[in-house]
Amino acid sequence: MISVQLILLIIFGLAAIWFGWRVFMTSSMVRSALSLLASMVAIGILFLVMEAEFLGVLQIMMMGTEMSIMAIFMMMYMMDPGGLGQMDMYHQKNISIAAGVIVTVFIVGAALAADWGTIATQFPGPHEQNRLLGMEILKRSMMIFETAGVTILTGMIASITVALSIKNSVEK
Amino acid sequence: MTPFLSGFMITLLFVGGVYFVAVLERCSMTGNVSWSGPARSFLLLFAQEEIKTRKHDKVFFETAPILFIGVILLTISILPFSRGSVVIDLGTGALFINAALVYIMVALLMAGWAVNGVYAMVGGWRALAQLIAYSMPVVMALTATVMRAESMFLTDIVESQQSLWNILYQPVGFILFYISALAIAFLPPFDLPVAEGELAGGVWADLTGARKLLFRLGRLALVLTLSVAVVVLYLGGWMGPWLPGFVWTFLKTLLVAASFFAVGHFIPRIRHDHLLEYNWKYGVPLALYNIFQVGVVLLL
Amino acid sequence: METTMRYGARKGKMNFFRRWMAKSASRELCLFPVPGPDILRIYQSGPLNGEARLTANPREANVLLIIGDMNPDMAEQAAIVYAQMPRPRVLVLAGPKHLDPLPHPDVHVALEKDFLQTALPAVRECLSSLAWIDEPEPYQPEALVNEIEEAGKQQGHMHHHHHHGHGDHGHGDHDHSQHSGHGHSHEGHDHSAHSHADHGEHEGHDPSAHQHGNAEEGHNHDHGNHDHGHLSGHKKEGHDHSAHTHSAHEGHDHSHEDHKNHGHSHSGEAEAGESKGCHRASDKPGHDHGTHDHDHPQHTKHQLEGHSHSHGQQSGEKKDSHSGHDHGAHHHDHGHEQEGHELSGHQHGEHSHGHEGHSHEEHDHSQHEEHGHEHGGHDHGHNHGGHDHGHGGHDHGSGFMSMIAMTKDLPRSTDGLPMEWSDVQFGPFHPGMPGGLRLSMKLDGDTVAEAEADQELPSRNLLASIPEDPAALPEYLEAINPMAPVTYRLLAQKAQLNFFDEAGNSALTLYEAVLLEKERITSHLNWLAVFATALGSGWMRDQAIKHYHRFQNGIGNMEQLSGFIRRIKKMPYLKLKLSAAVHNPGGTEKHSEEAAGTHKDHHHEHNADSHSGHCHEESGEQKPHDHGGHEGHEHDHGAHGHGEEHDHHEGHGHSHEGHQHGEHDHHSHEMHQHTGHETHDHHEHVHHDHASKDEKNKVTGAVPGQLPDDITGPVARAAGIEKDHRLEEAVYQQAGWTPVTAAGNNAWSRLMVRLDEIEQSLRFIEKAGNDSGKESSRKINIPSVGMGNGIAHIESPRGIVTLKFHIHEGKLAHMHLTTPSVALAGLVKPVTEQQELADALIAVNSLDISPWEINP
Amino acid sequence: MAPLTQYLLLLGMGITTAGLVWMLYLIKQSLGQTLDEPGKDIPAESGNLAPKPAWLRYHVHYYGYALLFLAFDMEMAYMYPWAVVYREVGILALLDMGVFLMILFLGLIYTWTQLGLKRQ
Repeated sequence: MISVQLILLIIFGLAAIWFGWRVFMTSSMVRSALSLLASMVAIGILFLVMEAEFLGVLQIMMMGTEMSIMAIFMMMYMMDPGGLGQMDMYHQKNISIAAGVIVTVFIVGAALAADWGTIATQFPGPHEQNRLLGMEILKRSMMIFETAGVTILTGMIASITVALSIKNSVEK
Repeated sequence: MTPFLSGFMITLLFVGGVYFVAVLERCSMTGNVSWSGPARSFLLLFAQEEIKTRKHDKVFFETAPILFIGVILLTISILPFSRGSVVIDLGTGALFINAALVYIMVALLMAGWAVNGVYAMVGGWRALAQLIAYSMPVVMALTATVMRAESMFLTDIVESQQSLWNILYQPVGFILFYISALAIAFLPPFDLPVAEGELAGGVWADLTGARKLLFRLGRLALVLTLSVAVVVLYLGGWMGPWLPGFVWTFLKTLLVAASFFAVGHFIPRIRHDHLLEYNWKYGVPLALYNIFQVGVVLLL
Repeated sequence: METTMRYGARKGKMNFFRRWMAKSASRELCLFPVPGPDILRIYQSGPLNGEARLTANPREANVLLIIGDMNPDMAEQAAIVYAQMPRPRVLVLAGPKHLDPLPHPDVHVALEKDFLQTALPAVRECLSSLAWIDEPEPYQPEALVNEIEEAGKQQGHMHHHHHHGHGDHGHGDHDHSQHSGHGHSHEGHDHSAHSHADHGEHEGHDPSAHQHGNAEEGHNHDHGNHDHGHLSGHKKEGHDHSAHTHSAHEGHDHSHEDHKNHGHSHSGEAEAGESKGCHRASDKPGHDHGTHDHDHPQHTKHQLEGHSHSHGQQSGEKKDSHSGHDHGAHHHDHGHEQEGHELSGHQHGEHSHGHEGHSHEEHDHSQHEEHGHEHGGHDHGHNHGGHDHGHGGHDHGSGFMSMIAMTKDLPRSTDGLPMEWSDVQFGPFHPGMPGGLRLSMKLDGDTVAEAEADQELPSRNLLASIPEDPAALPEYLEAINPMAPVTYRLLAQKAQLNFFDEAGNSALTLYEAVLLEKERITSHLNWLAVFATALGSGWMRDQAIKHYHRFQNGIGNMEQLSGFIRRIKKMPYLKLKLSAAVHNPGGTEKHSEEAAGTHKDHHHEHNADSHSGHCHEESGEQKPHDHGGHEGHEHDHGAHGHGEEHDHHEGHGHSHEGHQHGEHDHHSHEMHQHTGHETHDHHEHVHHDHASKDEKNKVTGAVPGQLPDDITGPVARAAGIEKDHRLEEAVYQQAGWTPVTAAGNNAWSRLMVRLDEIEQSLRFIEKAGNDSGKESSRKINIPSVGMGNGIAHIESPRGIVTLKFHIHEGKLAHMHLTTPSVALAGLVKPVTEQQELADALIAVNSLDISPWEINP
Repeated sequence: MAPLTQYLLLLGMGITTAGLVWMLYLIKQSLGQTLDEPGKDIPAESGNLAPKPAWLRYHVHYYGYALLFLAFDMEMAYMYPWAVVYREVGILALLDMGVFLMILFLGLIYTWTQLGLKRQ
């Protein structure tokens, strides 16, 4: 089974990278956002392949809405969202290429250099994973979980304030 | 039942169910029952030309119908039709339903964008608005069923209703899920993305031939899927006296599907702003109340 | 039936599989009726039961059904529909044998009752045997091809334009290709001249613009610089430029003349600049101004699409003068150029930053506010937008595209975001609109920024040829309006009586009144079917159609219809959908007005109540509702209507007093509005954060402010204004008839009024049934010689129709028809403004504008 | 069924669907090509030739909701595992989630008071 997993990992890993690349290679904003979605789904599938079912499904579910919402903002704020003008999406090309190469080298280096330990052969099934995850949230990571709540609240208030401020200033 | 037999049964029920839903839909549209009508409609679209609009987004234009029908088929494959008769019993089934159904919206959005016409585009973005409206109540309603079953296996959720169906155990959750299911399937009164009197067909207005066929077929399958989901989550799934499990599922499903079509007949199309507003102002608090109520009852 | 389906069949050989498929599919007929389902219903005696169904758009249809003759414009649009239908498709003409530019029909039937019963078998035959043929021909009529070429050019342009963005093309040729006829090379400096002129004028004439003064000044300056840069590309215009600037400085009159020498675009600019000062002073500038306004939202798109844009405009409104057109293009070029500059990395960085920041803000603001009710200093804000834009481009000359810079030109939505507006057509063949009505909208996302009903009569070709013989007038008018033929015939007869009859008695007979009421019922039911389609209620639509056919066939059942009406009134969510308060970000003022309405109501109500205890059934029903309800609006109108109604009543008895009274009421009303206004504003300021209910609200289909005087019919009555010509007819007076009114001035109250009118008409007919008898033999002696005018009014289902004609030597010399729909079409803009698309469509629908009487 | 087999099945179903759709397209293609005609490829707009592409900066009026939704979306990540162990943990779980949901609910109420719960 390991070999099947490996093949799938490679396929969907490459798919994730390819879609990630497509994000920048299209001049249509919506297509760009949905390419990112496709890339994220591929990553979600990678989770599934590695048998982290909850994470995989969650990733696929959340990205579906979030990338669509990103699409609306990209469309609202970018010129020519349809890309009919064949406008270039990239700016500062040289710097970007340099940054990309450096980061890639660094990540690949880190991946190769790190000690990943032995490959786990025994791990709980999906249901047990969900249960353990729940236990983790409610026991050991409770503070983190509650902190996340407050963080989300802060984010919510901040985003609403920013979003509505333009409007309110117009109305006043 | 052997896996082969149950697979056969499921396929049969599915195909038959879709056809039956097609008859129901037609009946709700024209007012009279016609058993050959859906087949003729199918052939009409089959014989039709394929028109691609100018400057359409090729990738979306080709993938949207496939995505649409694909996610629906994946969803139905994880729903149990009877004890042991489930193609794939996923450990996170309850979450998976939600995840897959999100992509219905994505497919609509893609189709709306792909055509490059204003009617379709308005429809596509309306689909996203609709999802933003109904998504929270759906998730929270699903969570409450999971709480009772202590598992995300859909079979476990059905089993948990042995003593009392969820429709009685958590009626608020049922109502929220039922209404949201209508919105997910963009059936009237939630047919905003494809509104006839407003957008002349909206998202799928400019699709012809095979693509339209796939969307139409997909929507029928979607109605069936959601009906099964309602049955599994709230109506005790295959449970019932005397008859075999899958017959119960089938009967309950058809009843729910028929009610889906009936609702739209008596309510005018909901307004886009009302949909969002009501869901967030009343739907979300109600869903939270539902969780709280189930939580308290479970601990008693 | 001899047909080949050359333009409707698919290419290929008929084999067994295809034959079977075609045969099965041919039993599934999807009709797309042109002009619309409402017209089709007139010729049907029952609903389409299973044998065929109507589709919402041509893509789903396989049969195009053309009902009756239509004018060339409509025929061209029908041709578009035909072209957009997927094959196999069948063209059915009911009535005309041939209609250019549509191809020869596959099936032709006479336009008569139930023509579908003869047409459908033939259509089935066509579809089953000729779905595939060996040699189908592409349908490419010249008219269509030309129009598409135009569109294609736009597209080409768009592309072109964007390449420009990259800076790989020169600028001039771009323009070239488009305005082949015009002096093409002046763009840049034209603009500058324009701006200068503007500027001067502003300081001189326009006090309202003063607040922007300082921003403009810096502006202008920079702009000049910019032009210079531009001119380096267009060498030969060098001095023109200077000349322009000069002339502009001297005064606009001068510049105007100067410009004229140069060609279209110049004059266009000058006029646009000038028109600011004197809006409606003379004909010509006024016109230009109009076009200018139009430019405004489109302006946004210049950046993106520039050319296509101005083109679109031209094709959209063919009446526009060239100047408007050029102007649009101008702005575009201007902005565009800067884009080129930016990208090519030219360093124009000298321009200060400060500009774009603050002046911009103010600017947008003004623009935003004006946009709602243009006229103001529209062009003004506009031009500046353009300038600002150019600026931004310069500031960011380092090759990075600035969002701020690029969005400066875009029209601001009510929430202050710069967006692009799309031009969308809803009609003439829209499923949720009366067939033939053209509604064009500018959409800001899914919200209507601007809407307009096109004043184009579907049966214009009929109207072009007024019959000479006055005796033919009834038949002629009957044919003009298929939606209310009886009413129009009666109208003509009344006018004839008014003119020819010695006794001078042109009052309606009871028989005629019954006919009129019958038509009112069917007309309202037909409207209800369209309205229900827009509402998205299948049940309501089907029932309305069912009852429509019953009444049309004379077998209408009052009990059943009343039951249906009762169920509509009780339909869940319907009232909320049609009359609930919606957030309307644009209408700060409107809101205060409405709130003021609430204030004023109370007074009104008092007046009304104290004057007479008489209470209408309708208003009586509405009132408690309103009190409980949360919208001030309905409330307000309820009371208002009440007041007026009573005035009217009294006016009948002793007209003088009643009249005075009415005026008085009006006065107090105005005063209260004032005070209410102020107090309310105050209130709002204080409770800004909690004002969820006191929010700026607008009701679906509500007409802000006072309803114009020329509005009659159910729309006026729904606003509580008791305008009804039947009040002056003896037959109705004898029957003790009083008009139905409601208290809302919104879509819901219009629906209620029409439903109640249906019931009222039913009662009237029932009551008259015993003694109406046969048609009284009123013979009209039409003399062969004579001179004079005939006039008649009649209350049609949509309002008061007036016919005036002039007869000279026994011949019809002149005819003038005043119809309610013309006035109603004027309401389209106010009722749709800033509404969500669906609400806007329902609002327009609730007005029941008949395209058949829109521009007689 | 092993989880991985399930995923493979799902994947297989997805691929099969795509394959079937492709076959449908092929069969449809065998029924004849689309005849190229002027106007046919322009999106239908009530009998008008839509003058230009619709891909503009489309103003989405519900962005306020969209932002709120993003925040609430996060919460789902916690809700499901919590729901699975809810009964097992008991009152502590109720309190924990209660606090968490109250925090989120505060955000909703805040947005409400800021008039964010309406079309912008």
